[in-house]
Amino acid sequence: MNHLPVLPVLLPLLAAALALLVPRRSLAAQRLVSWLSIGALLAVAILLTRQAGQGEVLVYLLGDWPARLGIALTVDRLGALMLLTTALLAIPCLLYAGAGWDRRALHFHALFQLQLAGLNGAFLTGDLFNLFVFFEVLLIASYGLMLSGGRGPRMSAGLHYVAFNITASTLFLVALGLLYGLTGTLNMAEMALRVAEADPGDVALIQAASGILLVVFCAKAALLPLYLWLPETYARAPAAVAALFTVMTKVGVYAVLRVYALVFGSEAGVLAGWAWDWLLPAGIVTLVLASLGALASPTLRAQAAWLVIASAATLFIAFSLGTAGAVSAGLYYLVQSTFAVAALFLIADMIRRQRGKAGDRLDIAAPLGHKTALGLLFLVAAVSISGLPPLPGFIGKFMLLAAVPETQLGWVWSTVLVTSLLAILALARSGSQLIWRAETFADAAAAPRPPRAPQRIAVALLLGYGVVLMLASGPALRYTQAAAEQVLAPADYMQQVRDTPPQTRAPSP
Amino acid sequence: MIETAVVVALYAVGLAMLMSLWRLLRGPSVPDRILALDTLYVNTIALLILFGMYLDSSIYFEAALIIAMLGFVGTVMLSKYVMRRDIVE
Amino acid sequence: MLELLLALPFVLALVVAVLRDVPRAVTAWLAASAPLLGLVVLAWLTPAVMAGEIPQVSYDWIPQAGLLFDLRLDGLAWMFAGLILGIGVLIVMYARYYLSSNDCAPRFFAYLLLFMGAMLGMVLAGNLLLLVVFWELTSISSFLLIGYWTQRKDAREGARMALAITGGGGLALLGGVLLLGQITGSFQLDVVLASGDAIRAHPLYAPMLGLVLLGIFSKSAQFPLHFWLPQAMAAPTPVSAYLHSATMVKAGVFLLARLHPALAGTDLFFYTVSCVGAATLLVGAWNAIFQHDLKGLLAYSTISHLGLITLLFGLSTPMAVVAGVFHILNHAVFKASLFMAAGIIDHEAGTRDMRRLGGLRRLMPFTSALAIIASLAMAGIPLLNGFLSKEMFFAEALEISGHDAMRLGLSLVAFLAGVFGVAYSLRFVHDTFFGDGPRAVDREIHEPPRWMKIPVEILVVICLAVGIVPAWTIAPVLATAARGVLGNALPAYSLSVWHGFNLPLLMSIGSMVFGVALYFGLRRLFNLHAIIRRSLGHRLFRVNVKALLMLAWRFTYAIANGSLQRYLLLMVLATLVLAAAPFAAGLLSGTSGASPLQGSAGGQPMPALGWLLWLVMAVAAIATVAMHRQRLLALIMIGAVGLAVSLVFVFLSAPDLALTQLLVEMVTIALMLLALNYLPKTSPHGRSALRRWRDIAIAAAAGLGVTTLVYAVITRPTQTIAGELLARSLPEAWGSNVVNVILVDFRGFDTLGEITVFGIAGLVVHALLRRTRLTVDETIPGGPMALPMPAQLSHLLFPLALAVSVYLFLRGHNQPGGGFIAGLVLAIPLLLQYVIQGSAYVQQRLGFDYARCIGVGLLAAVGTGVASMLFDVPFLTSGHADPHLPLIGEMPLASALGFDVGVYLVVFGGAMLILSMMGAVKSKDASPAQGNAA
Amino acid sequence: MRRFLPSLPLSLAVLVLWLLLVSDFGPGQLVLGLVLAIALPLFADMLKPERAHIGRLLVALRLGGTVFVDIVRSNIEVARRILGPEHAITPGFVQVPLELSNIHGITALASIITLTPGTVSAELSEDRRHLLVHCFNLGDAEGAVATIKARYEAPLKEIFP
Amino acid sequence: MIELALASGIGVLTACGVYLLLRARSFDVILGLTLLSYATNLLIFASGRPVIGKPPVLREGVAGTLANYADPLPQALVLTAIVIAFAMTAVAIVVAMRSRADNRSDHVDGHEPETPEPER
Amino acid sequence: MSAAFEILLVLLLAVGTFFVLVGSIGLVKLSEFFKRLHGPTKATTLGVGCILVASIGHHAALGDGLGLRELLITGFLFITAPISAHLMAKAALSLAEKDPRPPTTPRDDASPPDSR
Ligand code: NA
Ligand code: NA
Repeated sequence: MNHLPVLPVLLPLLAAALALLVPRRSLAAQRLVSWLSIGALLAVAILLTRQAGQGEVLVYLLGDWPARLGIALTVDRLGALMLLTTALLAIPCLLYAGAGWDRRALHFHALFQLQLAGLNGAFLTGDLFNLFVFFEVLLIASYGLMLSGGRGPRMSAGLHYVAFNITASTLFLVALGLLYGLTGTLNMAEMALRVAEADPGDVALIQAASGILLVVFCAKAALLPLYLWLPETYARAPAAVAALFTVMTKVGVYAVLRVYALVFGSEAGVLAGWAWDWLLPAGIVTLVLASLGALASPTLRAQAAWLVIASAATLFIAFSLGTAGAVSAGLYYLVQSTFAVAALFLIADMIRRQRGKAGDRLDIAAPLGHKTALGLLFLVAAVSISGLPPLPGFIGKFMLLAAVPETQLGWVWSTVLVTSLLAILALARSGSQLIWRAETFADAAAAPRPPRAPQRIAVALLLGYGVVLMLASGPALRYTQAAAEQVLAPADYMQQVRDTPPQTRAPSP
Repeated sequence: MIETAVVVALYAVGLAMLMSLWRLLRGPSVPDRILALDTLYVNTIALLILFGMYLDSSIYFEAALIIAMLGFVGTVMLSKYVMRRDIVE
Repeated sequence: MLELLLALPFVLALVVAVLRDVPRAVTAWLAASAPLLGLVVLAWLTPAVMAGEIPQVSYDWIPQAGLLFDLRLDGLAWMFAGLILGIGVLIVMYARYYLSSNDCAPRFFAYLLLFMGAMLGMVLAGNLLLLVVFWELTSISSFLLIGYWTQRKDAREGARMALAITGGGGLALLGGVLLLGQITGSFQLDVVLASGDAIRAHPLYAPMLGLVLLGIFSKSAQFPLHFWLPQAMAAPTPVSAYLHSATMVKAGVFLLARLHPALAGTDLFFYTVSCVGAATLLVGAWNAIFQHDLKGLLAYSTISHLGLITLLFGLSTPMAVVAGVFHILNHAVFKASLFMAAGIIDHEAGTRDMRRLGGLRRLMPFTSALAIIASLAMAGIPLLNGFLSKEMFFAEALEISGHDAMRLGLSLVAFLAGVFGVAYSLRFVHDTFFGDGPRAVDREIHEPPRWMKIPVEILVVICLAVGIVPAWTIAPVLATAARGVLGNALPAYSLSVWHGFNLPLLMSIGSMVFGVALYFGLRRLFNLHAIIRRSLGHRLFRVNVKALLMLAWRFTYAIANGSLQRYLLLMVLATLVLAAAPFAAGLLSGTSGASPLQGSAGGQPMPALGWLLWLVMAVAAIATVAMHRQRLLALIMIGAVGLAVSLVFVFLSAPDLALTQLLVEMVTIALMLLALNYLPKTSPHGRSALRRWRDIAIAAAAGLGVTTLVYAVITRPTQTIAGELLARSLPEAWGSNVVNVILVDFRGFDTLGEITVFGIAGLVVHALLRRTRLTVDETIPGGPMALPMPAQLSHLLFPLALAVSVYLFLRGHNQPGGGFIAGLVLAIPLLLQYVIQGSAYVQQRLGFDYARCIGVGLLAAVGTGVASMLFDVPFLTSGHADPHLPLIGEMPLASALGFDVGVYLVVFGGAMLILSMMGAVKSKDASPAQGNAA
Repeated sequence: MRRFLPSLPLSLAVLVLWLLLVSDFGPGQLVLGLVLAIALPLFADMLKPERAHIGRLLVALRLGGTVFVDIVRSNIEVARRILGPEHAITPGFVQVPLELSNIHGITALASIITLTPGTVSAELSEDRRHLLVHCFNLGDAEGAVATIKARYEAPLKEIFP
Repeated sequence: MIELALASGIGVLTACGVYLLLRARSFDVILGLTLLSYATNLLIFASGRPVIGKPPVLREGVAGTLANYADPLPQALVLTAIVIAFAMTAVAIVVAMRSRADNRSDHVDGHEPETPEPER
Repeated sequence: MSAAFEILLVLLLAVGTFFVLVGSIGLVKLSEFFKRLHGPTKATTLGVGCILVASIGHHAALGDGLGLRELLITGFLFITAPISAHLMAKAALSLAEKDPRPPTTPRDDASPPDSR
């Protein structure tokens, strides 16, 4: 049988276990384990994307139980896309961390792999409670990644991050308890069916429960008014980790799309699509506030963090428009913005290390080593993030604008266009402050060491993904379009999940 | 008869727990409260046993056993904290 | 061929950028080869274009979005390509000598070529989206060019401003183009240009036009967005010459010409474009007079001329369009030469300030002559190219039909603009080349290097040639270009210098006379040099950007003020709102009865003992809150709450939960006590009572809300799948403790995740506390406390507890227990050893590597699951065997036991890693003798 | 022997515990119990407790009986005093000088003192030569000390020589 | 009545937890989170409908249906939730310790409210 | 179940419950920590022991087999109760404002004062 769907969780889990077993001092062995795992992950993700690309929903029944009894993993186009994005992102992050951070942060490799296991699990699972579990896996691993080797202000930022997310997880459980109490199941496809057939007297309750769930996802995805924790956290995280974190808000966005298109989606009767009415205005306001935040940021890393929020908000706008075109544009944008902002985090770190005490603060003029290379990298990243052509940020944005239904044209367009301008202003400001305003070091001896080769390669790789996405945007958008159509018409997905028979067991007694 | 006795005993133990709760709230000293919590734990053992008798089931035996075996750990730690602040020196 | 034409600048930009260490001459030649080769290609294509063909190539890019990589070369594109490349060659040549040795030439030429390529792409684009792509690329590359002297503040600011205005305009253009695409169903230029009538009739025409024009006006520096252009003068002069003559600012009017057939022909278009053009024309011209910087004067003059071109396209008559196209050409030629001349002067004199210049005709006669001719062309003096298009403009202004007021107004504007144009041209000539001076110049002024002059010479020759013999020089070019806009329906026009005495000529003469009078009149009335005019727009922009930054800052940090309390409050409030919303909506719509808050099921009687338990739980919880400022007390209270909760589990049929809750409670208390040593013993009072009451209200609302929801849910009949779990647990998963079967079999994957979380928690704690020293809140004097008697008893207890742990582990599948519970039952007695014996004592004797224990456990759990994959069944599928062992007999074994071993090890390892690390923390003031443990 | 069976009573206790827990005296559980009875004390022995030397088991049984009777008897006494008026209670501390020298004996004594109502052993002096005992109702301090020494310490001296 | 008692018990725990959650000191917040986790555990547990004396441990001769046993699924979920909550508490408390030690304040924001944040 | 056996069980329950209650009453009623310490730590232990014995008898009578394992609970209580009582007493001593301890006997003059 096809075991591919479970491998994206198992491989990093095994790698993490091995990383704990090899001698702690042997960094080489840990790195080897990490790289082997990531290589395998990438291969698996590519295979899964190709299989899911055929249009079939791969259903993997863990424990060989029918989906309603056990936990089913599902891979559709959307899930495969997320897996592939994560695997691709992990490579440069690991590369960058391998330039030295993994030496300072205890258990880095194990935590890194566990984070990947959590992310992949969240993208794979077709069970709502299992989604919670993998949320926790990825969150707790992220605490470790963020805080291991850190001190001082990072700790208080970490405290915010931890406390906020634990609260959100608590709410998740509340929502799950209520939903189980009302529908009697945890499998999303099964729940979708039961929500559709819900007693009219239960509808308000189901909606309240799913409203709480929405708060949870929006908290993870950093949507208004729950985004406030993010800038500080991401700005204070180690660079490689912050870069990896760019996909974490996307998990929240993914979860919203998955759950509110499947369980409360087009098949959900009275409740069909109710969440989008809330999300569109929230997304719009968040986008504006995040863009203002990017403009106001005192440091480049904070700016990158705000841009993470902006990107998530853009996705919410795209998804809440609810058309296949908009969702497709959103998915394309999701992938590209993940890479681009991740690159910006890494660049910010490289700049920080080239500026001595001034760090990445925008208000202080300081010399900058290796200005040309850093400037070039920054330029490419900035162009991509601010949605200027020809990089994929532009393609995503214009696809989104093109997909906006005429009734919502005014608000969405003006927001997206104006915030793009704000992003341009913000990045032009930070770039000109950090890179243009800089002098060269007066004496060569005091100049900091150049960024190490793996670091530069990591950034180039992330930006290179963008270039590939630009050149191959035709096929990429065909894929996202198909993914969007698949997500928005969940009947087929529900059918597949519910009808997949176990290997050996009877489907029902 | 025994059923009635068990129920009465359950209520009596419940009453004992309430009294322990009162001491827990009143204090006045920290050791008093620790003692009250410890007593609550021991009362719980009685409650579990009685409840098992009430249900004709030994399903709660393990819980009682665990409390008997490890319930005092909390008391030990709290007392140690009162004495030393650092409970693992 | 078109691909090649477009690729050349990009490829050579890359080449130039990569080959950084070659001599400057090589770099320049490489750079020049792009436009030179481009011109060759263009010349190759010229016969076809002249013949009316439109060479075209097309590749797919994002076909589903209508974005094709489509290039087409019609007359208009041909003309612009020629301008871009032709002037490009001259600029490169000029820049080779202009740049100082400090300037990084490869960077400069790479940017320049990038910009050239973007411009070429824009004029060649046969797809509107592609056009937008290149349009924004010109914004980016011009940003880089303007900011080329990065060390200068004005350069950085100018670059940012240009990017903000033109990039923002580009976004508007994108919007407009998307609307245009929605209107016509295609982004192909051919289609769009052919559906002008449909476009003009469409309800979205007005917003579309507005967005497109916003893009155009921003790029071509139309009033009131014109102010970025003078600021962009901070760029090196070759850049200014290029941007302001043939390229950047012409992009706007190019697009105006390009889309003219599709957009023009409505009153809206007519009024908007011509009024904006007219205003720009006047504002630019008037301001030009008062500039002191040569380049500033030229910049405002550029604005003015672009206003003129815009105005011409606004008038929309075929003749006006021809005039507009013609003026684009003429302006490019004379303005490029003027900028280069200004650059030469700057280069030689070290200043461009007309207040310090003067009398240069004596020091650099040849350059002066060139500059004077070019500025006369700018002023529209006969026999120079500027005159011809200006005449056409006057003629058109006088012939507007159907709009009498407009005609009068525009004629007046045209005349005034002519006057101002003469005046500022005169100022340029007079203040620079005549009169006294130069003053306070720190160097010897002489003619520039030969190669710096050649580009200017070529351009001036063109000015003269076009001005004197237009029919032989420019006529075919103009015809080809105009056909690109108007199609084959070209109006009849004459390019002769002499049309007889007519009103336009009179106006020309008048403007010359009045212009001269104005300049000298102004000079007499005022000291022109003392007037310092700052650009209002520029100031407004700066003020606005500052205000925006301030606003952004205020807004951002007023909301994200770094207060966790606020973040959590917002989350609680958001939850309350979203959870209450459906009921509120029901109330508002009067259908609240649809979701009653009490279901049809439930209603089981509650024994008094249950209420008693309720009381214990509630009172202890409230006491936790009431005493929370004394942390130890709160901790004791929370211990009571935990005990009550586990009793609830006992009463409501959940033995496994009760056990787990009890054990976790103990470990939690241990954890908190360990932490409390490093935290203050008490919490200070909150800041205000008001806030406390607010929080109490919110907390009460949350509690009430939860109560309501839970009650409503659990009084409804359930339709759970759990019945099937109960039925299939024993026959298919060989376990009678269904909860445990769910944990290790049905939902084993959850448990795998759960122990992963637990293990990670251990790792995180390990990472955070290893080798840390923390300040303790209070140190009790005296060494570590010896507890010999409890130690003895705990030694006795230890193996017994281990046996209980094994027992709970083995029976978990059928009775309450299991890996998790057993793991904690193993960990807690060990913790007790730590408490009673001290960390160092236990660590020395029982020093496990708990982190590895986690690794082994994970490996065991995953391995068990993987084993099933070897039998070609999914991960975690359970197996079962009943081996008959000698002496022991039947030994039922479920594979889930292997999984549970993993759970057991991870839980034990995780718990111990956490607790031992917390115990091993050393206080900062601990003596080194104590600090060698662990 | 000592290497594999650090403490016979402890191993016995584990075995008994196991058999009681599983409530199954079949051969399978017996074998498992024996394995545990050897393995677990071995493992626990890694903590290197101070080793006990049990002298006379018979005395231990007799002491057990005494303690059981004392527990019941004095519980009734304490119950009477708790339910009676509080002013009738005169609590107090006494220092019990110890003749027992090994820690097992002391521990057993302290435990017995604590388990029998009316007395709690509160503290062992650092030199292990005095046990501080709190008496619920201390009439005659000398007498109380003498009783403790006679009833419990004496047999314990035999059990843990 | 059991339902009401359970629901209101959960409500009390929630209210207490929320109040502590909104305090300014890390330890108080962690206490609040602990109370909230009790509340959520009970809530999930309640979603299986409370019944007395029917633990989901199969007995011979008693048919495995919901009439004879409590819903086991929420119990399993709660077990997972308890464990995860404990893990999270452990991390939170250690972060609180470190934050207090590094920043010399146990305020959740890493500095005492009156004093401005120390410069990095 | 024979009536006599049932009466025995009821009696055991009554005694057990009585001692449990006595322990808690002592906890509530008495005025000083060291007095309160005696009730719960011992009377309750005995009470629980009685209830346990009753439980064993009850389950045995119902034919679950002689569930002697309840004895283990008592066994563990006997090991652990002294530890907790000892430590609570020690904790209270450490908090006492004036040292309530009588001096050690003269022959112990040489012994050092308590660690505190
Ligand atoms: Na410690
Ligand atoms: Na005693």
